[in-house]
Amino acid sequence: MISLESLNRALQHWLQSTLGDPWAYLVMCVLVGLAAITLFAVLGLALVYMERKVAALMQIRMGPNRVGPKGIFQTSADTLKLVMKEGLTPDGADKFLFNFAPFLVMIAAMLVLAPIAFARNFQIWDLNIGVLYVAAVSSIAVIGILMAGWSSNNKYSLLGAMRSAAQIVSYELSAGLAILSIVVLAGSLRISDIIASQADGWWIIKGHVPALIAFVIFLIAVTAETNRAPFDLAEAESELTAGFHTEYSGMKFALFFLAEYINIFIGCAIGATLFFGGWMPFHIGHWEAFNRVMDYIPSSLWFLGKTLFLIFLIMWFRWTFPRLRVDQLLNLEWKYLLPISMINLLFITLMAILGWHL
Amino acid sequence: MTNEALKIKMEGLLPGAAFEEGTAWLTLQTVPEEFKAFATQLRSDPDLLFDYLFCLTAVDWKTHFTVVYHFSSTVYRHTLVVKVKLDKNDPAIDTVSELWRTAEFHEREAYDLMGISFTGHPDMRRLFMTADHVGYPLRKDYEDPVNMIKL
Amino acid sequence: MFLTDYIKTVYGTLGSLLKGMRLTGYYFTHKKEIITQQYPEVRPVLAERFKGEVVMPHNENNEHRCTGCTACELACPNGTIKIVTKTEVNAEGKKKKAIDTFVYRLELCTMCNLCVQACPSDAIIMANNFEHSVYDRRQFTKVLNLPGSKIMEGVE
Amino acid sequence: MGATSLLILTLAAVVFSAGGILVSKIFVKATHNPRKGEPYECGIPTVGRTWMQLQVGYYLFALIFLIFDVELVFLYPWATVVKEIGWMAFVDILIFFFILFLGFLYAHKKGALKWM
Amino acid sequence: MLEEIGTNDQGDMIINIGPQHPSTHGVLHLVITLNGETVKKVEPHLGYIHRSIEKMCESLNYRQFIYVTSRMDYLSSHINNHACALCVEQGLQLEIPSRAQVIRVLLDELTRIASHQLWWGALAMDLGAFTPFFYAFREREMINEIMEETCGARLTMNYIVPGGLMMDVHPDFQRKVKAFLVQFRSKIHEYDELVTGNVIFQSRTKGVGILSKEDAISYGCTGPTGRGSGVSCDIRKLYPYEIYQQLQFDEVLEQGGDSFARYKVRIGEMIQSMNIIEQLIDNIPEGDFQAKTKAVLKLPKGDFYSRVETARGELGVYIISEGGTTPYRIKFRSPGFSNLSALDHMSRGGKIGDLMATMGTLDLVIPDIDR
Repeated sequence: MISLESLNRALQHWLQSTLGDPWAYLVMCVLVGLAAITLFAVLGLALVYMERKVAALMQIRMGPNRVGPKGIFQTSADTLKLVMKEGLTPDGADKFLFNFAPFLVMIAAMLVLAPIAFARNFQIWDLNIGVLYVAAVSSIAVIGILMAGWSSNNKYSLLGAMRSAAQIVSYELSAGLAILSIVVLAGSLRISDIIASQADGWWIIKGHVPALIAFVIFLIAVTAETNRAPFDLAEAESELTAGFHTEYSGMKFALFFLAEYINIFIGCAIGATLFFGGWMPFHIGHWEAFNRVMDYIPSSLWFLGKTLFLIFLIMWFRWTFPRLRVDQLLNLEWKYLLPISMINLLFITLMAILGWHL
Repeated sequence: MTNEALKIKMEGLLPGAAFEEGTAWLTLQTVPEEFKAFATQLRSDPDLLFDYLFCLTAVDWKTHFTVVYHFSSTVYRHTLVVKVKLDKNDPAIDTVSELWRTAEFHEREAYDLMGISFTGHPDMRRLFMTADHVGYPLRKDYEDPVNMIKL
Repeated sequence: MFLTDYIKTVYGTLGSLLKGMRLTGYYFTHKKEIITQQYPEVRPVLAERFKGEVVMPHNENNEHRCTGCTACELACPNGTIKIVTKTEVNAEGKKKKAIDTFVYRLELCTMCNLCVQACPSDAIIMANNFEHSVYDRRQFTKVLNLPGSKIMEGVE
Repeated sequence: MGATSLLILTLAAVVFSAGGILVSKIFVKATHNPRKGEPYECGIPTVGRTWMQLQVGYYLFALIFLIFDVELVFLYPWATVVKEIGWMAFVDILIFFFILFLGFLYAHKKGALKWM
Repeated sequence: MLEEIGTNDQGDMIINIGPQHPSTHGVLHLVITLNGETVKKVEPHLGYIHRSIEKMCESLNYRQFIYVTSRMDYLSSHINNHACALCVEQGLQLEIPSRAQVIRVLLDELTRIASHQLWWGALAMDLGAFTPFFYAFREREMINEIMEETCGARLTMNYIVPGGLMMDVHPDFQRKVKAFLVQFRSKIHEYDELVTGNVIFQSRTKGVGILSKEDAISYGCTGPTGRGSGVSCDIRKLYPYEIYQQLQFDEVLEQGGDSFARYKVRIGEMIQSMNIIEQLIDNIPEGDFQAKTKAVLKLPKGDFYSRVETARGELGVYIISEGGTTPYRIKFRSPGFSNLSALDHMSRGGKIGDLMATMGTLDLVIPDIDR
């Protein structure tokens, strides 16, 4: 059976045998880098296309349907357009920070890829504090946004950046607590361990209601952390025209745009890993036969399917709900999500100690 | 209050007022000197309670200006039209913007387009035109060779 | 008390949000509800009254009904119509006023229909054409009577 | 792959971003004029300085966040060993949360959780 | 401690919203003084689309000037035309055939529904929800098609002439209007599910942009804005024109005075408008659609004032005639102008997001304000 895992192993083996140790490693590094770049580009194009199609169908429209069959090359054409645009730097801007911000946002988005398990044994770096690493690195993006907003020398950008900082800083907490509740159940921070612990069922099923609550909170927090509607206050177009990226144009804008979608993907990938078992196929306890059948579906497809489902949920939110106001946003976090997730964590702890989960 | 009753009341309030004949609403003319006190009475008199100023405009009669106020009462539902005759060269009248807040914008509009200055208005600036605009477009003698097209 | 209110709020919130999501979800899954049309492929069906531009119909003998009375020119609020008349000598030697050119400036027209209403001889009508865009605005100044056209017999 | 992957990924991000920007630089002939360089504020020149001291309502949030986030970091090692330690871990966390919750209530009561 | 900083003027930020802004629905320019995110002052700068329609009308005759008024409040253009025609008819003392009256009212109410539908979608968009806009336009499109079929235009109809209508209604009119009513009645629950009942929407609008009854009267706020504050100001009820006296409908009043109250008034008005249409659609009397008028209309010397209820409130047309074929002076008392003047008062102390919600529920149409 061809899987990403066997492909990876074969490639490594072939490199080892032909090039020898240091060179094989170097080539591998280059390949990983190239793969990451390709993943970025493809993900960006695919997710934007998906977003536009989802939005269109919910809005009783057809969506892009002119460039390529069913409009699948629409986003490529858009990217081409953005490449052709002049990337303007305003005269009053802090030029270094202004140009550095998109890089920072991209680097943050790229770094989070490291511990994500795309398929069985297909992971860039399975570090032992994987979940903590993700939580830590993903918050670097705020600095990028803050930088972009501040350096633009534009009042809308400034307000947008301030909002964004307040928002991400707040929702970090409930996202962390939701992650923790699964860590409590799995007993490890390593992503491969967490996935392995779901071999007999995903946590969202095994964890009963508390896991479901944790999942909902996690989803809300991810939506908020990626600045998506209904939490898109940082770029609230009806208030701040475009918020922190008002002054960005051309490729620099494209990078922000791309980073947003990559961040959604990563957030949803983490969500899928924690609550839906990542690449782990749908298993029920010890029904060996059933589990065996499920294993026939490649693990990469499982991972992609779950992640796309979560992304779809987030898109669904965006095209249904109005935007929150900035104080309500923080109210929601501090008065509802945080207390609920704290209490929820207690329940999960109880469950873990008593072994109530399946 | 009916128009007749209003008229009697008005004659008491403003002895020198001239009434217009044949109008659907009671229409009276007064002079700017008496207007402010009269307007205050209209607003506060418990029998009148003209709390709703639904139209305020100015007319350029070439020899003079008239500011036309349409008052109505949301309590008694009677309506009164007050016309104030202003001087051609220096059209000025007391503001009523503290009695009816809506007058704040309407007076600015009249100032902007007709050049009538309302003394005591909190913010007497151009409303539609740019601050450096010369002339008052709604006046009959206004000429603007650039923006006005004669067909 | 506080706790029940709190739980009620959370519950009500989630309920109302799910209701909205159900609606958008319904439309997401029901493709037949799509109402947009693909414009150049699917031509819009316009009502026959649709006011797109003023035209002067000519019959097969290149004849129109315009007497050059300038009623439309007077009725037009924008000066869209300019009628240039000439005097024609007909077969019996009588001098008669007729139109030379009927100039219609589409860029000024607001499709108010007043000219068509004013016309005593129904010489001009509103056409349905709505695709007016051109690259040069001088093309908007149109002459409605065709070259060499004459007034129809019997129209006064 | 280990920690090298971080370096690779950072490089990949830089290459990707810089590549995009450079490619667009090749295709685009940049022109500049003063109006183009103005900050966008709906077409009206900005009034006053942009980089000003402004009243951000959430600096208290930032402080509270800091407190909570530090607590959260303490929770990570705890969470990994809950199952091994058992009831003692639960009691620990109860006490921990109780104190945290008191602080939270205090902050709430002081109005620190209101956006100003 | 926080209050001290709040009153400190050093932290104020002056920011321009508009004229090129997604949520000002046109070229409205607001200069906002902000303290952090809190709005301290809103100062509208108008005139970006000022065409001096009042001046233009002075050189147009009584048949011609009606069409210009379509360009004021373009969302209730038919009602604007109606107001002008009423004023001219008042001066000419014309008796309008009842068929024309009924059709005018029918189209008025259709226009009102169409306008409120657009407002509903745009309000949701101001608050960050995009999808309602498309649902609103689906039903609005049906009205537009009816308008197109009958009047020949979708937005600036110019269907009314002094003395009646320009032409008779399209033969399909009744059938299409009924189809619209069926469709709209079956879809109006979506409005509630998607927006009215939504918790985020409610929290964005409840208690936001409060306008007390006294202030509403003082600011001259009419239409849904005034009625949302509990001011009974429906011209159709108070000073009935045409056949409104004979119709059964309610004046929708809300006492809240906040954005949500204004929202509910408009939703209620759509239903009331549907009721009116239902009463009339099967009872269009036969007869002429136009009264006999002279070719050249001349109003007698004097003042004429007519008031109608547009989708945004009370529209007054004030014609001063010197006895000629053109008005000597004409004044449009536009509802949006008065409603806008209350914006500063309503949005002080709120957030920027509240300002958008307030502005959205005021339903500003900029050409109506600038004229």
